[in-house]
Amino acid sequence: MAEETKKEYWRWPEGTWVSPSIDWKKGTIITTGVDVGSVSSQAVVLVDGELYAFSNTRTGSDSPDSARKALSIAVGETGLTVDNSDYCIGTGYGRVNVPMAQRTITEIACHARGANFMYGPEVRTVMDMGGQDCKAINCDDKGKVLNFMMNDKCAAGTGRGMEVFADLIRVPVWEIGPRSFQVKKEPPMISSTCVVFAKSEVVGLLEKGVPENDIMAAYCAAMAHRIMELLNRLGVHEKFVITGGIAKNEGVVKRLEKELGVKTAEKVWHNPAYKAYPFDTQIAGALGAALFAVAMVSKGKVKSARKK
Amino acid sequence: MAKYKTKGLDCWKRAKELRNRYYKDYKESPSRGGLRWEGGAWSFDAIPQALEGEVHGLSEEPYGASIAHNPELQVRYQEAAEGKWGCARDLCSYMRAYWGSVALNEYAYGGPWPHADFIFQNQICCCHSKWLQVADEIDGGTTPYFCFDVGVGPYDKIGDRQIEYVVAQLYDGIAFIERVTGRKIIEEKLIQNVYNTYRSNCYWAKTCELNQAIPAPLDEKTMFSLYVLGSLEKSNQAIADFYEKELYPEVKDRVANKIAAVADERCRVLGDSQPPWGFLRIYRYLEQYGIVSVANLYTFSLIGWMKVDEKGHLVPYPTLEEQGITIKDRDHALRLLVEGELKGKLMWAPFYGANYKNDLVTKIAKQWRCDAAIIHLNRGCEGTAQHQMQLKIALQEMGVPVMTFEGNMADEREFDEGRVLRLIELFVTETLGLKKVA
Amino acid sequence: MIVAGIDIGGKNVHVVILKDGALAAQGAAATGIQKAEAAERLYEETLRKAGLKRGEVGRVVATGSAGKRVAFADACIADAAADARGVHRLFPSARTVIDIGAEEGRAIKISPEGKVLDFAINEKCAAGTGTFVEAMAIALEISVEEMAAISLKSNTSIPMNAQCAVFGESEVVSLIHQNVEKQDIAKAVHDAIAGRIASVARIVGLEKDIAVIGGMAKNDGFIDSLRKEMAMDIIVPNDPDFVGALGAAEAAAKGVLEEKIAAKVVGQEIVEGEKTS
Amino acid sequence: MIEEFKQWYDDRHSYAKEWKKNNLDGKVVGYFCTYVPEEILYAANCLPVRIIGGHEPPTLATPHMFDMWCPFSRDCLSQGLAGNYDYLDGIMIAQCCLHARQAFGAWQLQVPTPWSYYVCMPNAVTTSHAKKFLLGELAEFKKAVEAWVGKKITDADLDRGIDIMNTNRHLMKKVYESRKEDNPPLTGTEAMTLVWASQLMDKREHNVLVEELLRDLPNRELDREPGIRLMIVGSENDDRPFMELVESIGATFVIDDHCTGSRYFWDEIATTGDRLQAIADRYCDRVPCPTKDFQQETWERKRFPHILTLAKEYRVQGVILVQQKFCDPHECDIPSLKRYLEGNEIPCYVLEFEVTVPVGQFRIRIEAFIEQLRADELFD
Repeated sequence: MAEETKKEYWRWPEGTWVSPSIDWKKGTIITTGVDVGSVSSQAVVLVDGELYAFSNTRTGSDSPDSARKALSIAVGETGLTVDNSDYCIGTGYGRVNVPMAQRTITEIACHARGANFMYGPEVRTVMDMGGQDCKAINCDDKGKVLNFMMNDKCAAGTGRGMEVFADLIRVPVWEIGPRSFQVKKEPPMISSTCVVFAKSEVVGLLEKGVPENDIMAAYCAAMAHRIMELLNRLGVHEKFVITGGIAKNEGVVKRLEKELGVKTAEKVWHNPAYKAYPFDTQIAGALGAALFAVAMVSKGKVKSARKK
Repeated sequence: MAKYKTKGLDCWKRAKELRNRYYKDYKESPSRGGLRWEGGAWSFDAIPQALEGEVHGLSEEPYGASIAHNPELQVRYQEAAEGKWGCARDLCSYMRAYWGSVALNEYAYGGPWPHADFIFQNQICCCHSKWLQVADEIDGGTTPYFCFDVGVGPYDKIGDRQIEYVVAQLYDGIAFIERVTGRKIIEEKLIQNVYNTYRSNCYWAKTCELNQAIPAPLDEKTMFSLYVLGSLEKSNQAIADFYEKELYPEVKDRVANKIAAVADERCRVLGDSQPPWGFLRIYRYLEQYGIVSVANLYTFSLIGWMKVDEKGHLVPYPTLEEQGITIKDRDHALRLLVEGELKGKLMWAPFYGANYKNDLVTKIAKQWRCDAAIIHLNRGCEGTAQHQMQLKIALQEMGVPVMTFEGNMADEREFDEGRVLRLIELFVTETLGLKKVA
Repeated sequence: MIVAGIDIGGKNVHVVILKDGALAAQGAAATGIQKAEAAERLYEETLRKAGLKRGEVGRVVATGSAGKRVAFADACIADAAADARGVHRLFPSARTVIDIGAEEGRAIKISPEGKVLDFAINEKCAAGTGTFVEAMAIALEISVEEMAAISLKSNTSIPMNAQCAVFGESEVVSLIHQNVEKQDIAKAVHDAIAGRIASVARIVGLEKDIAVIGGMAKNDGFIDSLRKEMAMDIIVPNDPDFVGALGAAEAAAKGVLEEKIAAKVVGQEIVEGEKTS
Repeated sequence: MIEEFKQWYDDRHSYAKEWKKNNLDGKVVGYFCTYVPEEILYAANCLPVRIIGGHEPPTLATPHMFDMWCPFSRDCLSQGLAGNYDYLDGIMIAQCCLHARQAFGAWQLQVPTPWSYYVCMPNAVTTSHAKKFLLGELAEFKKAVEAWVGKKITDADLDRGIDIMNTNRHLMKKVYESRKEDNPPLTGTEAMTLVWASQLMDKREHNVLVEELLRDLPNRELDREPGIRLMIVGSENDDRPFMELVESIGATFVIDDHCTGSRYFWDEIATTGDRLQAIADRYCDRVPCPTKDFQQETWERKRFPHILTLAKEYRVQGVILVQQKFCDPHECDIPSLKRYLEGNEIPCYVLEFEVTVPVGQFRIRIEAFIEQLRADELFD
């Protein structure tokens, strides 16, 4: 049976950025991190450990292509190519399928390292809200993973779940957060944990004529609750930060903070020099990968793969 | 015009009062110089309750169930057990609720978690020995712990060897209790407690037997609130008196005067395992169709002692008076206590094989004249859920229509009320062909 | 005598109109959000197809998870009851009905008279439903139809634990990354669902003849997996997704008048079904 | 060499059928739990075969055990219902967890098997009373077996049975001993394959082969760096794909605590005094399954210090705690065990198991855990 709409409300804005102040040709060590997630892919290029360029795009069914796409978007017109990169690390769901990578590291280690760089060494708990996996990570002042936990079996409360939801109520995914607060009073959360059943529950609510905003609130609340359960198992310590797509959804984040009684750190670069740079929580993984690469090359642990 | 006359139970108030006093006493015991112990519905309270001076116990399963009756507490406690302590979500839901209560340092009846002076527990299913082992660990791991084993075989295989094994452990248990409390177990008290235990368990069984009558004097929903006293403290004088002198005579009188639990009884169903406590309204829904739930191995024999007589019928286990036995001394008391529990608590039999569950429950279906069975596949208690699917097959083979629904006695996150009501409606209207009572 | 049956579920609505016991017209549509309206619209449209007017219809019986929302229906019966009647009309020899719709999989044991004797529902999350397969098709970036077709070409079997729709998705994606043939993945998905639904069917017992209905029955890749899983032959009607509506129409034809009155009294939804002796 | 053990594990059914052909007066007994006293079965010339799953979704079991029963026990029943164990002359269980007992109960009713027996293994194993009680149980069991096979079990028979089992335990401990080395001569998967095979085949044959293996071990080494030294702990586990996955990404299992691993053979039987009592004592004193791991007078568990000792002796860097879904006994212990080990500076990671392993989901968890254990490489 044909769906009534083909418009893709889940489609979140993709992004790319190149540093105005760095000339990569002058750099000595150029490293790349490519994060191929189940839903989104990112590439980050560092020049001597400084943020040079990044991109954030949607993953297709073919990981190698997604990786290439992410990197080419990131470097854009700069003339920089894979051949100029000393070392490239692949991470994320499709890490084994990143053609240009010399090695892989899991997104858990990378997100912890990336968050440490983005938010600063005080970060102790990182919550990475991925497409299908939620990862709660405790780390030290270097961004070293101390322990971590992942959601099991059921994908309720993942980015994918939020996309399915956005499509269902026909509201662009980035509008859900703000609109979820435009309610008279906080409604009870969606009870169903299964993405598919949550779907039928939502349909039921829409049918009953429950205002869309209330339903968004109910869904965000449910998602926040699921994440809270995971975090409680691990134990949350400040500074607490959220990386990944859902971090951009205030509707979930604010409710999560309320449930935990813990605030998430402000989304600003720890490095004051970066103040003007865009702050994209989704690049943490790729950034962490690129940072590990810098360390390895500079400490001579690996030899440069640079071709030109 | 209703088919039968109905009437609330006169002894209802008394039952409620006894129950509330139990939880209150446990909380206040220390303020009166009394002791406190933790155990289970099956852990032979006759023994610790024989300590000199004031002493009160907390029975883990009923405590878990009372948490289940309160949705807010239930979810908060479950999540505390899973979050703060980190246990799996699929464990016994009473146990998780109990652990959560400890982890949050919260007593469901008000105030902080009341620490016990000692633990006196028994092991029959996988969880019993672990329950308080972990609860105490969450609580700091300072409470003296004793757990004895009653998993010695089904009622029809109980001989001296089995009784001896349990009695020997109980002697150790008495020594343990006396050592950790510095108080003595008083022989007279112990003997009295054993008489009471027999009275509570046997008279509850006799009361259940009365439910074979048409119309049924009691529905399961009511029975739940009545057997609970025995699961709290069957050795208690007042509780034994309640069963023998108040409940039993009143139900007898209801049978004599054809006072029904459900005015339009026209279909008698058999239940199995604990119900989802937060959703007892299911029974109200059934009443609209003139359906009354009259029997359940769990409801009968969680405390009720029964036996299979020479004709192969289920009958109440005889009281000591009926057996013409006078307890001579401590040893005699312990042996009689163990014998009664091992031979009379038929609910333990299914732990030793599906054939036991099928045999006992099909007997119940016949003797209590059940037209259908509604089986709650209870994800919250593997003990009572043992062999439920085998039972379904056995009942269907004897021509009893059966429906099953998955749920959880004490974790509403695992119970989908709308869906279950849809299934029940389908079963009642299609399979049983019943219509709502006009 | 003209009667109508309306089957309205989570995703789709089906209408069947019988004239003197024979099929006059049938129609299907997506329910979208406003289910009741969708049902109304489709009902009107199907009547037009049959060249009939509303007034001419003697009785309307609704069924399906949203059946009770069809205000203009004279009665509403449980979906399994409708399945039983529909299948009994088409195949009097059927004793087991397996219905797999978008959001539920169920099995029903029926008597020679088409009465519901026993039933079992897929209690797990979305695994074992049509929605699960759709999710997998999206992950494979092909249509459900293509998926059905190519799965038939595969003869390798990959065990897959059909758990959560979204995790099924990630399993599929990781299979893609391992460069497993799409046709083999498609078969793996169908096998997984077939395994789930067969285990549900075994609860009521696989008594012959076995009829499979519901949207998933149109997927011959799945049907093939199911045949192999149960190692038994199964019957699939031409319009497997219309059987529920057909059963409702059958029920309407049997006449629900006195229940109608009875129900009006208690102001409850009407319940149809002959008394058991 | 190891290949042969794997063969036996893979072809367990044809092996048993073959065994019957060659032992016409012998009987094959399927058993559900490692508390079953195999000594007595060997004494009666029976072949004890542990009933294990097939690692396929247990769709045949659903009508007999609904979803809340542990996947392993449902898988076991499924195997029986599928007729894969049609060669069994008898089935038996020793009282253990309710999941195995549920599978056993359903098997008794649904899978026609000529003979079945329930050994009422006591739970309060740390008490002297339990040993006395079990002695009585074993005496009854011995009688029942004698009546069944129609042959008296003599003391000489018992000695033989005890010797077969003890020899195997002794040899297996030697094999495990070798894994203490910096470069273990065999992987965890290989070591456990040995144990799996021992539960499925005639131990006399197994013993001969293990002796051969022991001669080879000194000049055997892995074709790779051992990497991180891991311990794996949990209930039943014969999940080869999972073990191989972990050992393919920079780690080696050097020791385990599973009833399909060390817990099965760790404790030997004293060969002095009354034979049945010696057997009873062994099963009461063995490393307990969590269902029986409680004591009278303290809530502390006996198994925890044992696991810690193993972890230290085998210089373990991390522990993977396998939580079989719905396995109450282990689920009750795991949060405590995790705290206990981490309190002793041993990092742990808990994984929830089902019959089939979702490789994609598990791989990332394990990789991340291993990275965590070797974080220094990434940082300093």
